[in-house]
Amino acid sequence: MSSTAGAPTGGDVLKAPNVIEYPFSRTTGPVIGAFMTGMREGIIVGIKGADGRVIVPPQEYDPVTAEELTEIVEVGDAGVVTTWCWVNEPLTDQPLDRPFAWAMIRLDGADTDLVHAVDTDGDQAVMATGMRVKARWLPARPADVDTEADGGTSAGSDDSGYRVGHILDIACFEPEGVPE
Amino acid sequence: MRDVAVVSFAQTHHAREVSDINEVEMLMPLMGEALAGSGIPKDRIDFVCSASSDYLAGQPFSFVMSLDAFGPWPPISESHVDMDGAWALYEAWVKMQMGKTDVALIYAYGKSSPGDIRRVLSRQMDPYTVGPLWLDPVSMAALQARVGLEAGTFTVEQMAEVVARNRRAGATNPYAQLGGEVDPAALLAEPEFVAPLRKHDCPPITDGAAVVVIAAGDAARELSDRPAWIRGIDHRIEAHALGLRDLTRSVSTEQAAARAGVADGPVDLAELHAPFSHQELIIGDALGLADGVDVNPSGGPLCANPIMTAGLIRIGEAATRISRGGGDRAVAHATSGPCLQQNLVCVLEGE
Amino acid sequence: MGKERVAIVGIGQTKHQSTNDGSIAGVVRTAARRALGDAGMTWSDIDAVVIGKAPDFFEGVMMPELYLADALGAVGKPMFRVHTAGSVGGSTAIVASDLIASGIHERVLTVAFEKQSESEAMWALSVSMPFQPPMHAGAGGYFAPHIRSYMARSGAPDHIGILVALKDRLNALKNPYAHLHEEGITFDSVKDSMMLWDPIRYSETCPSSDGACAMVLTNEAGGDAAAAAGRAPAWVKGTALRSEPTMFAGRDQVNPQGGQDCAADVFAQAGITDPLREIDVVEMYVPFSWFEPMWLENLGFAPIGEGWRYVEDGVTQMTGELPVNCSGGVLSSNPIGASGMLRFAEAAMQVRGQAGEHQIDGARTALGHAYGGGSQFFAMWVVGADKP
Amino acid sequence: MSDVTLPASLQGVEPVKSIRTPARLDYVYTAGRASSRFLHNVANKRLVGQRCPVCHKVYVPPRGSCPTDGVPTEEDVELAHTGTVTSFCVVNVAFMGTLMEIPYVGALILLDGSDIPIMHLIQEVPYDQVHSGMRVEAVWVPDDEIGPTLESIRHFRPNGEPDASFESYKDNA
Repeated sequence: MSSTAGAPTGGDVLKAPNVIEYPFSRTTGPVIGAFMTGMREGIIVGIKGADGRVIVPPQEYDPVTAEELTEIVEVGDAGVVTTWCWVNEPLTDQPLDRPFAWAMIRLDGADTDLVHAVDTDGDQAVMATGMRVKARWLPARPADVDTEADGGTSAGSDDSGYRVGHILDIACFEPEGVPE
Repeated sequence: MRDVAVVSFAQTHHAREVSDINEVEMLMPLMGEALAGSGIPKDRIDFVCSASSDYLAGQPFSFVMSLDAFGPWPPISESHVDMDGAWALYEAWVKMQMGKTDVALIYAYGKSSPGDIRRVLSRQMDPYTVGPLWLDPVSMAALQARVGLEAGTFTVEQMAEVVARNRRAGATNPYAQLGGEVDPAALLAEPEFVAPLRKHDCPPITDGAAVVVIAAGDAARELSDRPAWIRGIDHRIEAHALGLRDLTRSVSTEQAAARAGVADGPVDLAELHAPFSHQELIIGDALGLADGVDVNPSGGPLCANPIMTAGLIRIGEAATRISRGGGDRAVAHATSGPCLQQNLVCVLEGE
Repeated sequence: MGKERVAIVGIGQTKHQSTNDGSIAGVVRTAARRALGDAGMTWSDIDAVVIGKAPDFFEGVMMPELYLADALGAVGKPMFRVHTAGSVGGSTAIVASDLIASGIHERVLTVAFEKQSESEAMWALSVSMPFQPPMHAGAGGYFAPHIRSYMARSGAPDHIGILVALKDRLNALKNPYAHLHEEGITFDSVKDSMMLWDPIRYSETCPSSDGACAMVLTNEAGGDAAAAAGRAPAWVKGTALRSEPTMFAGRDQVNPQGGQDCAADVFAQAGITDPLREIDVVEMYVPFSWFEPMWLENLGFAPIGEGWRYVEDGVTQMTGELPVNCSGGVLSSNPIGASGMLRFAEAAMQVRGQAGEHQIDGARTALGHAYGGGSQFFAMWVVGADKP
Repeated sequence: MSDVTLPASLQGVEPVKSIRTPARLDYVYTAGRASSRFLHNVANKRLVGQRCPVCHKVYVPPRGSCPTDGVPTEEDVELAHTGTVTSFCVVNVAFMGTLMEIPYVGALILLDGSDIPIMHLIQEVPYDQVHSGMRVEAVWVPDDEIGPTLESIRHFRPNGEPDASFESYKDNA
């Protein structure tokens, strides 16, 4: 745990830094778990909605009928930008620390949009609705690297630089056609 | 439904940062203004409902001590919502419909200055696939704005007009944080902030609070010379994920407006809790407001946006104008969540 | 009450446990789906959803009703979020009841939850704020002096707290949803458990749980339809809320005025003049064992100073005159935001005759009680098998 | 919970069952005017409460308002550094963030001249000798460590006076 009350600063009215910090550990259930498993495997999955459309990221419950959804399907890791915005000054903890775009991305085979960051080397002019982007994955964790640190199945953005089963296993998206 | 009216309203002079006083110190003068200032004895209050968020204060159970501002002794019937104060008013209105509660006090407060409000509000998102990205509300609004612009739902010129009109109105509101005469063309010459949004398309960061007193039937007539009667009030929510919604519309506002009876008569004025300029255009469409409706005569959230409070202020502002004879029929609107996920619509009328 | 009578026609809860391996939505959904199933309804039958939970910091999701709208079938409907500290589960149920009693809606789903395993209760409950007087001892350290004051005032002997804990934990063995199932528990094992905040022992404190509770409330027509279909409803006979300041000069934290007033109000609405005789079973919010005798007095079941004697005489046992916490209570399951609603729901289960092994035969009238904060927020309802 | 059907690519692989999503938010907390005034006085080794103009009760630490009357409190009242234990608890749990050796005693202490007890530590007496009615005095940290915090009082200890009568603190027992 950590909530730290720092030293007060001067003035008639006392003020002090107050940090609320916790490494939340979240059990996922089967649907979110399948999406996270896919992340670790370098695969993006969605789920079939009640009306047959493929929802990405997968929703546990249908947004119209509220029924349980169960049919996980694989979609592509590239797709089309349906809208975007440009962030000149990224906030702390956002996926990139230089200017980037947020985009809603209609992945190949999906019927709804995933939100993620798009890296264009800081060049806003590259961005356009309708452009194709593809996921930039972190590398898979090599077999000889210890995976037990989090109890094996407890993944997280563990700063290892490898895929662990987390939305940030996709570091960001990038324009399709950028050489590796 | 039982006739219930807004009979008193008080709000802070909204500011970017009110850091020398705590929440109780901010609220207590407002309670006095809303009660004593309007000649309402404290012991007439049958029910108190408040609204705030621990995530703004950075403190669990932050609402607990704020009740001291009212002085709840002897013990009172009281509740709290982690929603905008407009929903606290809704809970009080529901209590009144049951018949025994005649006068209720609603308060809401939000100080955005203690934390980084964009990062704080990013904690509202689905904690698995979006929360870890720290996607913030300005960026989400910008994604929404581009959808509307490219679909032709609205234009940047219209967005600039919205800003200019609200700022002009804000100049006439002594409680507003921003206000003044601005030229829409000059606004469009400003650099983009989170493109396609410019800074002026976004609400200011605000610390503030508000208190509203509502009363039923004869009590309302006794406590106010011209009560602003709540003729309809309803709220609706939409799917959470942005990818599951048509961001160019506000379906939940349309649903709430139909239930609240917005279209049952001509609307003189509207107070819309649309934090971003393009959202005022979306909400205006969803409410079916005709040309000529006076939208946001207070300057709206583009001139002061205390989180958890700005929706309640819309009801208070609309009611005050009715009570002062500034109109006969008003619509007040409140929103919650990313890109207008949840919306409340309230129709107010004079006698 | 209001224009419409209110019936509880569906109740559901999760198995409460230290870690539920579902998502947050999954936990909430499980209770809601069970309540709908119990009511014989589907998602589309519901007009509005009212949800409650304690601080958002527990799960680290601000205003989680937004994220949970889809899971609770609330899309296109009103969704309302309540937070009144530990009493929240109770006050949430009361908002749902008001929505029916006022005639605004016909069928309301209400849910309360906490998924404490996402973080840690000790952290979220005791975030130390700058300039606040140091909290030297956590929640138990806050309440222990009040318990000691009660013992001093009433002359209650030390073993009363042990008796309450033993009773509730044994009752929990009859409740398949209870978090703690301590098969071998004895008076001595409670007595020998670690003294944490003297006079509070480890086995006299509540656990930290993941869990949810849900109810479907309807108007009179809905209650009549349920009865006709052979699913007895519980009828709401009274609801009340009271709050008082957290700290004030001369505040009686052993027997708070807010609790007394709240009980008097809810009993008056239900036409109850002699609660000990007229109430058949009580689900009382008892997070530390000593609160049972304290609340017996506060609620008017026992004369001042005599509550502990009722405990000692077995009055609150399942075989006693006033069974208290047949479900095992908060001492056996504590998903904080849901704990108050569980008290309300268990009371309704008793008058519906659906409490299974922990059913009190012939229970017709029951009290559900919740409190929160430093004993300054109260929520209560009286439910009955008979239409009011 | 319903079972899901997985695409071929995810069949037979170890499922992810939980994720970690660390979150840190930085705030600046303000004590407000009344608390700041109180704490500045503490930094000068003074305990100054405030009296409510309506009910005349003296609050410490003052919060700037009377919680029962909902009015501002403005009259300062200098308080003694002695008081009476109204109730207490012996803590045997190593509570996070404290460096105290267990067991230790947390007590409600009614400072002379005030009408509401504060919570603080009792030391310099065996824990099993602490009792309600015990008269205690503040032990301050060394002058060079005193600051605007109640932790400038290191603890309270018995001051040797005979026990206070129950009558003297019954409103806060």
